[in-house]
Amino acid sequence: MSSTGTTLKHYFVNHEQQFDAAKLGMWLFLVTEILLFSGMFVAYAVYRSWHPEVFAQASELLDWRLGALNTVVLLASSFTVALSIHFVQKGENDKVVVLLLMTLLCAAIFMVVKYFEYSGKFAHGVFPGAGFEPQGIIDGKDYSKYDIPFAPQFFSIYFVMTGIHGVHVLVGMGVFVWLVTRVARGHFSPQWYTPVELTGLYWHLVDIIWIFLFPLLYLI
Amino acid sequence: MSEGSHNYLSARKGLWSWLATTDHKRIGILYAMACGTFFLLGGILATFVRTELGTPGETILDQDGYNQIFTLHGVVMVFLVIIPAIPGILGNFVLPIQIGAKDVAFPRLNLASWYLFIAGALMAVFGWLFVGNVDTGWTFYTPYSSGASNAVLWLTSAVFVAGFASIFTGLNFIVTVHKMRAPGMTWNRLPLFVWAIYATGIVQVLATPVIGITMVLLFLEKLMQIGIFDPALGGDPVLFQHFFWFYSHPAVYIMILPAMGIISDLMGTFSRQQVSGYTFIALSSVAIAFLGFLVWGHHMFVAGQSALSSIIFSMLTFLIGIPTGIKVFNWVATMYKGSVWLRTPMIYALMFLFLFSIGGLTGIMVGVLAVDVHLHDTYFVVAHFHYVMMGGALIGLIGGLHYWWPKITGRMYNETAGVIAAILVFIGFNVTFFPQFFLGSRGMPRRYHDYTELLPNFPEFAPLNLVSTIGSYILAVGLLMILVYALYSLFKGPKAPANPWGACTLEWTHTGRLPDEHNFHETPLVTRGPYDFRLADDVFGPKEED
Amino acid sequence: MAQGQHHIIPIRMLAIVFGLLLFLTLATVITAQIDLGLVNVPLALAIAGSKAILVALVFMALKYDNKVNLLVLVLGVVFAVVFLALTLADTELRGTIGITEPGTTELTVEPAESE
Amino acid sequence: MNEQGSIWLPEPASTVAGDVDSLFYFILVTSVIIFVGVMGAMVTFAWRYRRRSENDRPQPVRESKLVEASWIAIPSILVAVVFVWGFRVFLELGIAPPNSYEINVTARKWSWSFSYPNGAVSTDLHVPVNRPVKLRMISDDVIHSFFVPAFRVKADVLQGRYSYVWFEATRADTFNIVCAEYCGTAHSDMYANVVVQSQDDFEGWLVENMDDGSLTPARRGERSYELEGCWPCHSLDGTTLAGPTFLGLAGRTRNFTDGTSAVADDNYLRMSIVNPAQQVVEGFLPVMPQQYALDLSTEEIDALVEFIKEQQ
Repeated sequence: MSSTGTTLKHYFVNHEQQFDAAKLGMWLFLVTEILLFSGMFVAYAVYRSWHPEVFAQASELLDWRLGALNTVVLLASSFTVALSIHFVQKGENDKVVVLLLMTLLCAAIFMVVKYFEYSGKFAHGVFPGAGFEPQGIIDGKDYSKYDIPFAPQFFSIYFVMTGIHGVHVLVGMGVFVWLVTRVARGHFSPQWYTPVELTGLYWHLVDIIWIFLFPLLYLI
Repeated sequence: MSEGSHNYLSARKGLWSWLATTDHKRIGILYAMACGTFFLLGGILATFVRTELGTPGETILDQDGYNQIFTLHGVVMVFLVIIPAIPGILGNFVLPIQIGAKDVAFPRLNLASWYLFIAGALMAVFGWLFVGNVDTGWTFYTPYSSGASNAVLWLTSAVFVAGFASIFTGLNFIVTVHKMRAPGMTWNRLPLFVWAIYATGIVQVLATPVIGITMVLLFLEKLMQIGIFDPALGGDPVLFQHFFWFYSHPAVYIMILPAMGIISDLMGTFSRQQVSGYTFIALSSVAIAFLGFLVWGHHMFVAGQSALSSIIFSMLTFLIGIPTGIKVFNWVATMYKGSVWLRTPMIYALMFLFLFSIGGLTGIMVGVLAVDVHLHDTYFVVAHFHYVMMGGALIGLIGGLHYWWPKITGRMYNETAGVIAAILVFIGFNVTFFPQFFLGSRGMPRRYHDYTELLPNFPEFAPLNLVSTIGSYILAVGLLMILVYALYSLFKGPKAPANPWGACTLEWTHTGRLPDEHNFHETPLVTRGPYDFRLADDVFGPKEED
Repeated sequence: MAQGQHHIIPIRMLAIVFGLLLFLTLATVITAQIDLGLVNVPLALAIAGSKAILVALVFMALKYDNKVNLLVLVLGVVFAVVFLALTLADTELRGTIGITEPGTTELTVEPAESE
Repeated sequence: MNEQGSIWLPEPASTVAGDVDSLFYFILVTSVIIFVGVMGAMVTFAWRYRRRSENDRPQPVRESKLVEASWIAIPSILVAVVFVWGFRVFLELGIAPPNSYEINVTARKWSWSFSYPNGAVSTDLHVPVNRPVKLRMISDDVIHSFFVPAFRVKADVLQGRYSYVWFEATRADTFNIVCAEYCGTAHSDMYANVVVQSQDDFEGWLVENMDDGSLTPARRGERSYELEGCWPCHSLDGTTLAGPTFLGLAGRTRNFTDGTSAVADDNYLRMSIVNPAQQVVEGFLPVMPQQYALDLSTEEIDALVEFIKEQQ
């Protein structure tokens, strides 16, 4: 039994079994996440195919530069997470701490950008649902011209999708904070780093979801 | 391995040892108590519904009262009883032992899912008692639900939370079956109950998240009018039905597959015969699990979906009839040249075959496009799904509970009482639900508080409804009788031998009267299939009752 | 013990993938600015799909992992696509078969009466 | 007008009903044969091979691939037949003949109204016999479902989108229309009749019911009372339904759920129609739809108030 690793649970035969089980469990959980988001993608696809011109027009109100920035930020955070797993496998825990902190930083940037996007929308009456009443002129765009039928559907879908995605980012940040403290206290080793691996998988999935959200909402 | 101080019940004492347990067997019992309570509640609601319909006009409930009662009956029975019951109770108790594991892969997650389930149930009850009345039906169709009282918010949240309990249970079992099997327990030596719960897990993991997002969207629709499902805001109510049935049709297989697994084990054990077509039954469970995702649109033939997709869905629906048929034929064939021992669990297994066959064949009827146009949303459908849900899933559960009762409690129940109750349940069930086929095909719509206005044209509605109501009382008496002798057995029943049925799956052959806290003294080495009675006889012949 | 033997993905490999991901992000932004008609949407989805596959195979290490995990992911995606496809089979095809032609308001046409 | 038929199905009364019934009975008979076969085998095996003693041992059985294959193949063929048959009849149900007579249907909580090409409006559906009729249906509020058991036709009625149903009645008689999609409190009272008449009777009825503007305000109000669906909730004979009765309503003092009260004068009656949730009479729930302010013209509301005042 490793001194740094957690003990083997009595109902497992060996660490390999315990690790594989945890990982399979995580993958199954990720699949439930995919299906959860699939509902919103279906809603998006249905309304987009019914009202393509409305969706094209409404998406002009989203700033693709901010979306692209967030994409790069999230990709970078995925990269740092992948690196952190590389180093935890090698037992270089101080590097893991740095990389996880960088991941946290990226996640924080992502949320700050989202905050500005959301508050910019709210300030001009772009709310999900009944409160939708765009007004004002920003960057030469007259928002009141976007008060057209089915534009509320686009923004409802936008807010629900990015909102639920944002919740996932926040949850991920919480887990990373917890992970950093554990790494710093030397809880993980090349023999046992299951929580780092699983959190990494979760984070990559959050990234993948955004990879689809970005072009669908901001670009096309 | 006789009576010792180390069995799972005596190893720890006190309320906390139950509420904080991670032992899969104890969690199974926690589920049994919770589901049992909800079943009692749902059953009482059902007798209210039947009493109201027993005579024309307002009998005991006004229109709104009736609508709330049938809504609650549906929500409680579907989300709090049939979906969690078999995986929660018997899956938890039996599955890890059957594959020779000491516990499920994630015991703490297992306990957490029970608490999520309870939290969901409490939210539903809270919403119902303190927020407002819910009369949307368990299907929550928009725009009716988005315009209903705020209690709908509580109920949708409850379904969301309870849904995650279901996901975690399924996830746990899939990983357990993949990673925790004892040495020698190959895939083709898995008991068919394990195969069924495994297939159920796949459905739980893949389908349940969609009811989650559906409930989130419905919640937001009601809270902020996001306009996805509400036609007044430009939404599409039929889209809601797609979302809802993408989960709720596979959910039917979450309910029935575990019961099919129980029946497979019962048919093998009580015929002392290798279950006929083991591979076909095992794989048909998985096939049903996957095909179950492709057929949800058959709930929507008249709902306003495109005719073309109705045609596609109808075609796919029939594909599911094939693996289901394979199972039924194989179960019957298992008895051929066997040694059929007609004890209470086997009586329930045969009852399952009878009732489920009717449910399945009428399922073909309502899957046919043109016939469904007439039968949709009538009592024919009500009768059909009660034959499948109650005659299938619940009768399977009751049979399974009788079968594993000695292993769970260490005591026997009274066999005579068991047989009498089974006969009462059988008669009561058919008297209740068979007349509803006539009611429905003659044109009585479901969710009807009253049928007085239809009597001039359809005078037969009155006697048929009366018969159905009387049947429900017989059914209630039968079910209550089970409760009585089960409680009696719990305290006064004779002690059970370790293997009263001469079964040869691991939970019977490798554990004592009550399983140990960690199931086995030493991990079993499996050298034969689950129904190799001839090989098992030499070592584990039926023991004399002591 | 066992976990120590897991495949460690070289930094070089991770960096290449990260570079590719950034490149594809740039590509999707640029192609979206050009009006390619019907091609825009499939192209954007194809790029997003390739990015997702890169992340899944390398960052999530599915390339080196137990194939059961890959199967799980594929199943999840397949059923999400089933959900999408069969729902669109309704919403896209409404009114293609069925009673949509305008009826008549004339009562004088009485073909059935003559039978 | 007792709809005899068999114990399974009411007497068919439309051209498609016969086809639906043939398919229904085909499946029924096939199912009964399969069911009896399976149950027969089950009972026979359970009895023939019952356990006779503790030491009873089963005989070995060799699994037959042929048997296994046959019970995959035979059901497959049967369901294929049933599907194709169902599909053909479904098309028949789904495609109206081009010369169908078109009637518009509006469903609301909890009544139906039918409007005809000449402007006539009714609460019961009147149709000519032996003539294809196509209904174009829409709902004011939640989902309803138009179902005539005798015709074997049914279609959900949605808000914001038309749905259609067609049939050709074969007998001059009166049949029930019921709502088959749960729609709230009085779902089970949401019924109407379909009156099938000969061509001449139907035309006569149409002319009689044409709105030519000659009615007194109170009579116009009575028309609205029926057509706008006030009657399922507000009786004229003193019975309490989902809403207060109109009998003796005008001039009476009303107590509200918020503790206030008022005399039911003209303005109160008007307000109760256009904004029913503002003051709710004690003992009732705020279930009345808000749509009437939009649906009814000022004249129509005036006429309704006249009609209510007449109920003394």
